[in-house]
Amino acid sequence: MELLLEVEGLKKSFGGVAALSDGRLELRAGSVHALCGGNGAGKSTFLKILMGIYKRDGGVIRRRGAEVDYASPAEALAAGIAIIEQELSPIPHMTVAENIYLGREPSRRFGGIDFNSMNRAAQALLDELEFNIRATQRMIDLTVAEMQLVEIAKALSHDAEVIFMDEPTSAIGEREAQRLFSAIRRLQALGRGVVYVSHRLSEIFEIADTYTAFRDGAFVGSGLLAEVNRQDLIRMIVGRELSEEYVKTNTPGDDVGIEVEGLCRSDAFEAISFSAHKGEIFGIYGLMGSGRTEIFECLFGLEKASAGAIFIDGESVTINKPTDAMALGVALVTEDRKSTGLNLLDSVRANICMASLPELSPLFVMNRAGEVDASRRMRADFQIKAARDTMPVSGLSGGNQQKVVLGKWFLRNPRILLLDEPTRGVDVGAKREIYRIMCDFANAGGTVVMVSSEIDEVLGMADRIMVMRNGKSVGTFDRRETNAQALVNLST
Amino acid sequence: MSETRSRWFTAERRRTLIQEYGIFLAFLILAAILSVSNEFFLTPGNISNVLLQTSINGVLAVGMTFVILTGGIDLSVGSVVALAGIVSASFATTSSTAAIYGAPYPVIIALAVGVAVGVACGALSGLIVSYFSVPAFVTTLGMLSAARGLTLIYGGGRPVPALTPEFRWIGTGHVLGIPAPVIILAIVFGLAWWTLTRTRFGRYIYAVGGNAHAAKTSGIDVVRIRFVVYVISAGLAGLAGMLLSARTGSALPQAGIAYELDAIAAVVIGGTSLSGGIGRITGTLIGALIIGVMNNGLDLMGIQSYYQQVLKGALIVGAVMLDQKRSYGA
Amino acid sequence: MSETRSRWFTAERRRTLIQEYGIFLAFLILAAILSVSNEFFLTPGNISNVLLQTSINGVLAVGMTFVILTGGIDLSVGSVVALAGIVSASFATTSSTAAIYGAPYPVIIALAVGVAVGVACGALSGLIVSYFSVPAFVTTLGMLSAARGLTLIYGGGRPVPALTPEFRWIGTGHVLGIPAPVIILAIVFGLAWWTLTRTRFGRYIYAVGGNAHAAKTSGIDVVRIRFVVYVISAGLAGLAGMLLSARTGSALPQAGIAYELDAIAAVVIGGTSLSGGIGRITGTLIGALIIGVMNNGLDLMGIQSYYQQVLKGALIVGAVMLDQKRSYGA
Amino acid sequence: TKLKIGAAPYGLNAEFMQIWSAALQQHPAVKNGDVELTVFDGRYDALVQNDQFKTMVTQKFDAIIFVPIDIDAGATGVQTAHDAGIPVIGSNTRVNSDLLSAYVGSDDRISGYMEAKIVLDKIGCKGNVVIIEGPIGQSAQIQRLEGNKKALAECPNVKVLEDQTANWSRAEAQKLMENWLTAHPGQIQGVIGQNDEMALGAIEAIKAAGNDVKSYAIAGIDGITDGLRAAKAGEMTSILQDATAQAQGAMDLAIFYAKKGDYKPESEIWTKYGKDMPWNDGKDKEYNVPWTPVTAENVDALLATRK
Ligand SMILES: Nc1ncnc2c1ncn2[C@@H]1O[C@H](COP(=O)(O)OP(=O)(O)OP(=O)(O)O)[C@@H](O)[C@H]1O
Ligand SMILES: Nc1ncnc2c1ncn2[C@@H]1O[C@H](COP(=O)(O)OP(=O)(O)OP(=O)(O)O)[C@@H](O)[C@H]1O
Ligand SMILES: [Mg+2]
Ligand SMILES: [Mg+2]
Repeated sequence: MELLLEVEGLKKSFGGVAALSDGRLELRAGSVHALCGGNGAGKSTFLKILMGIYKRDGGVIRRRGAEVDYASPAEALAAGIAIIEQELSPIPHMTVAENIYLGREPSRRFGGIDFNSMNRAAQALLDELEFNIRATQRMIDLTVAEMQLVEIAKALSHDAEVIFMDEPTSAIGEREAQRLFSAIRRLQALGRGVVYVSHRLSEIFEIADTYTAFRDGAFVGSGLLAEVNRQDLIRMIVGRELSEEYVKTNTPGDDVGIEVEGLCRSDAFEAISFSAHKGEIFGIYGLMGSGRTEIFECLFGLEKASAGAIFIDGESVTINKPTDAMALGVALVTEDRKSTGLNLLDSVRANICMASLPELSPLFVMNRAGEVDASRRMRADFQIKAARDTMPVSGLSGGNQQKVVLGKWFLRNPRILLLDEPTRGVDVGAKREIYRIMCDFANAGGTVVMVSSEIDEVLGMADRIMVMRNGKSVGTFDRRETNAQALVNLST
Repeated sequence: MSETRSRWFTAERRRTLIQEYGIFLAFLILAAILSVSNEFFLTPGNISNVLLQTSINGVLAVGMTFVILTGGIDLSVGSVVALAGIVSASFATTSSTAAIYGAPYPVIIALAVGVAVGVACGALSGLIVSYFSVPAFVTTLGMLSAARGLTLIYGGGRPVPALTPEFRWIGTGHVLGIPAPVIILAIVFGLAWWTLTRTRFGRYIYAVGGNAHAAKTSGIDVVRIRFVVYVISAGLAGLAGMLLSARTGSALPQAGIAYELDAIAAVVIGGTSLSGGIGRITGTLIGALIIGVMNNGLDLMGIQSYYQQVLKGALIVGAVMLDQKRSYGA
Repeated sequence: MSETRSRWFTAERRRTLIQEYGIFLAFLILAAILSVSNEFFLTPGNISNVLLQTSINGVLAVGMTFVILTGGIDLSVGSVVALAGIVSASFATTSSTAAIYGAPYPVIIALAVGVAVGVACGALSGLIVSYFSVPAFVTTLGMLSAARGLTLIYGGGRPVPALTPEFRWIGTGHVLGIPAPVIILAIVFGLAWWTLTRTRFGRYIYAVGGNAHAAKTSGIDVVRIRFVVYVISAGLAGLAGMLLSARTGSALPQAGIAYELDAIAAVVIGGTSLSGGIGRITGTLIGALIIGVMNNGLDLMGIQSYYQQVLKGALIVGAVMLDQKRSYGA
Repeated sequence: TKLKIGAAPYGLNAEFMQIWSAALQQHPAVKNGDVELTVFDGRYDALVQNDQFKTMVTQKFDAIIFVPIDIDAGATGVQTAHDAGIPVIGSNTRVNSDLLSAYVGSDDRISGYMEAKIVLDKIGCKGNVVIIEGPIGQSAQIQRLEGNKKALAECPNVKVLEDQTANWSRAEAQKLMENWLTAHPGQIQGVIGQNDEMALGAIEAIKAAGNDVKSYAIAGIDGITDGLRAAKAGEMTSILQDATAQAQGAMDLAIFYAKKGDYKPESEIWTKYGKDMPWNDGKDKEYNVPWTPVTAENVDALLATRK
């Protein structure tokens, strides 16, 4: 059977540093092909080259047997290729429908755009996918997760023969992921080809049939997923054996680290009460839009709660702005690294130090050596793959950017850590490291509150789990007394 | 039915209303103050004056809106006004100063030449900004200087006087009692409004300004869009230059100095963000009217020019402060 | 040892070199062309001239760099130059025009007053931009108009002449053969370089310009930083205003018109992005020098003024085109 | 050897200074190659002019002809040249400096008085006028206003309805006049424009309002080409400021001082004005070029010189 896409020896380097040295892929019609690899393995770079976003330095791309060289995404689109990029790239002040149909607006006579039929088509598409988004909403009013859904809808609307999906589920919840999977299965049935990138291995085994693995910019293997197990795949991705994914070593203590009582915020959540102990990892689980992020924003002083009290170490505290929270030893890893986590224009080092400048340099003058050392420590702790720590953080792979955000907050030696989707886009190997650091942090007397949409992660790492539904808490459970099915049922 | 009605009052709708009409409100307040402080302000003659005085800046501001929506800026419009004004005038003059052999030509030829001069300047700026990725500020600052120099060289530093009555008509004529420049502004504005809100090209301008990367990955030719907006802006500056020459009766080499500031001010007061991707052409029109009304009103009230300048500064800032939506910004 | 040496030639280094020195290369090429075309260009006297002629724009451009790095803009510097120049002059004049009772005062008082006037203007702009979220373009355009009006009101539209020799020294004096304004520029530049590259405050500026949202989430007081940069810019404009008065010997109400364009041009030519977060103060200095050298060189070569304007436009754009790194941009 | 003479006018973007610098190029000594002339555009900035003096000193010019933007600020430049032993001749605009070798110009107070007088006479010393001023603070504006006021003082029954700057600009004056015509419907009888450009702007506004220009008394100063045309059409009165005489007279003096007195003037202007402006062996410190009201008799001859 003819291959939809065949790639050999693809090469790309940035400023003399190789990002991709030997990228290979074979995509068959009707196949969902998982592209696996650690953070910085070159997956996104590989897909961007195929899409005509980057220019390759070498290698061969064949589309249905014919050699091609797309100079721009427009050419790739015309050749029946579409992409969901890893980094969300919405046009903020346009509507959902305009974003979906950008470049393909239905026109009326005299060249005007037919907004009505565009909105209708977009709404039909979103409804078919069961995504709860209105086509006339503006992108800027959406949450990251919703933007991700729009990107998915946009890629599907292209009716392309080949669709690249670069971590499409990293920002969305279980329910939406299932809807994506059913859409993918429909595509599969139509004989389309999908290249699927994800760090969630369970997903890969659920949806994909074949795989290709990259490590350090080079091809390491490919085959049928039915012929490998989880351990084999992990070995290919990380290059070594990884016995267990969730290793939990912390033991919750008796002292309460942070306690929240009757916290409310209109339109977002109401009457939230919980207490997290020192040494504990406290999980919050819920579906998209259930109000978890907003709780964190109130705890960190980014938003104002309309009612409720917060206690830290048993004392009532008021938090009006991030510096108040930081002075109390609270740190917040936000879910949207691009808009609230990082200054993409600045270096890795500057980003790691961004939240700790007064501590690193108590005097007005900066402590350079201190910064270099801090950056070195965090890069080692979180295995951040960057050519050098003065390179702009925008040049890092998505997962590595996420690790920079984590490093930024761990550097502050907080007492209470608020983690909003901490492992978004992080590979299995590094996740293990992050979990280890979380446990060490807890064991040293820290308190962790973690929001996650990944059910395995919540069950694997949290000591207790609070489940949210529509802005309300529906109960808190011990990890040993619950399971994935129960949590999902409670949250819907 | 009830569904559409309730939707009308959603938060989204409310915000759109404020956005669209916030600055309009500021304009109304300003106009109200002026009409109670001066009996002549609301006379038909004066309203016609205000519109006439707004027409040139209005035409420039419309073009500037296109550029700013893509995240660019065009500092060269004032100089292009002068260059196009003088070159077109040299085709429509009965004097011998700088006249082209065979002048005066029919007005249509002079007009075509003026717009062509603008388009040529815009094409050069657009080329440098879009293909060579030189920042728009630097490129158009260069054009500001170069076009002024060319204007002075072309006319030998002297004005081109004695324009034909047909040419002058576009600046001084009336149709049904409405001054010709006002009609031209209305047409330009109407076309721009239609382009920006109803056509693909218009939406692509917003897309390029909002997120160039996303626009590119959606198959939009970002380079071309960036090029075209400078052509539009300078082409309209060419038109404005002819309106100015026709209005003053002679093409002056020092015409249009600092006009770029007023044009950009109209756009920004109208709510368009200098970083691109957000803004409305209706806002630009209101911004231009605010500037026009302010200049006219302060003159009418006979306020001394020093104090006028202080007041103008305060009023511009005040109008935008009234416009609530800005506080949404980061 | 060998490790450090090899490191020097890494790709990173190379890129930094191009980034830091791309525009420097353009500057060198320009200077080389000028020195072969004119025998006087490289004489010590002329080099001192160029530096002197760059000093005022240099001081303004340094302040402007702070503002632009946060993603703002300050259009008011030219007017603040005039206002601070005339107010400080009124404390240091022996004439009776606009003199403050008891004038002339010791030079230190006049200087303090001049900087204070600048700081006051900057504080007002900064307040409006940062606390009220009015776009910087509109706010500082308002200040441009208002400060000019205040200047005219203050001096009754007339210049303040007859400044004391002590006051004039800051514009015309020499230390070890180096003109005083050049030394002042060197000090201002040195402090700014140190602040931007070596202090926390400098890092905050980059962070705010790069991503204000992320900066806020990291506990940085974005509002305060945005406020302070306007104070710095206007304070330096105050200093520049006094340099200008001291150099020309009299404080003119029309001083500093359009100086903001040259200052912004120096910053942008120097590689700082108008959207903020990216840029270097060394680039600004080179940008200011390019403008100074160009003005001096074209005058030296006796090129006719109209042609000079065309050439200047072409040279500015050409210099930035030579600066390779820009093509990294989207 | 060739003399190197620099001319430093405040700015070359408007017609008057353009005529002035063109007249320098037409000076016999420049045309026959005895003098190498360089014109520096002051770009309407005192500091730029200052810097240009330094440039001329660096290049060892033999003499400098100077039209300062500002009367006081110009002194620094003159000092710079004087310190380097270069003579400076003032032209058109005064500068507060004893170091000036000589000055050739016209007294703006006189022209201000003349134009206002013409307007006032035409309206019969009663009624309402408006004044359109130059950029506030410039010496021409200050002195012309003095002249305007002197004439107005002679007509106590005339009321100045409005008095505002239009920065020498035709477009600005046009807007101003449009607004004044609205604010004072049917009340304005005279327009005193401190230069021709602004008077012309007022004329356009009057025409646009559908009024008869000839029923207004309008005057301007300078005698720029458009002003002459309007004067010929009977729409305004202009007072000619003889840019040619100011420029060429200054050039003669510059050569005279550069050659340390060993020079006879070559320009025709000395014969043209004769005893109204005698050469006096170059000994005078100040040469006053007379103002010429533009009349029906001389306008065609003047227009012919402009082509
Ligand atoms: N624009 C760029 N400039 C410099 N280096 C880059 C750039 N883009 C990618 N790289 C480098 O190329 C390497 C591969 O990055 P890529 O984004 O392809 O990784 P990835 O496999 O998608 O990782 P992740 O799973 O974290 O998304 C990384 O080391 C990254 O630092
Ligand atoms: N910028 C915003 N504008 C309007 N509504 C918002 C905004 N951000 C969040 N919301 C709304 O607030 C509610 C809670 O959203 P929040 O982001 O806290 O949920 P979450 O549980 O963290 O889900 P997610 O998985 O999407 O992060 C949702 O109904 C959401 O639509
Ligand atoms: Mg990736
Ligand atoms: Mg969330």
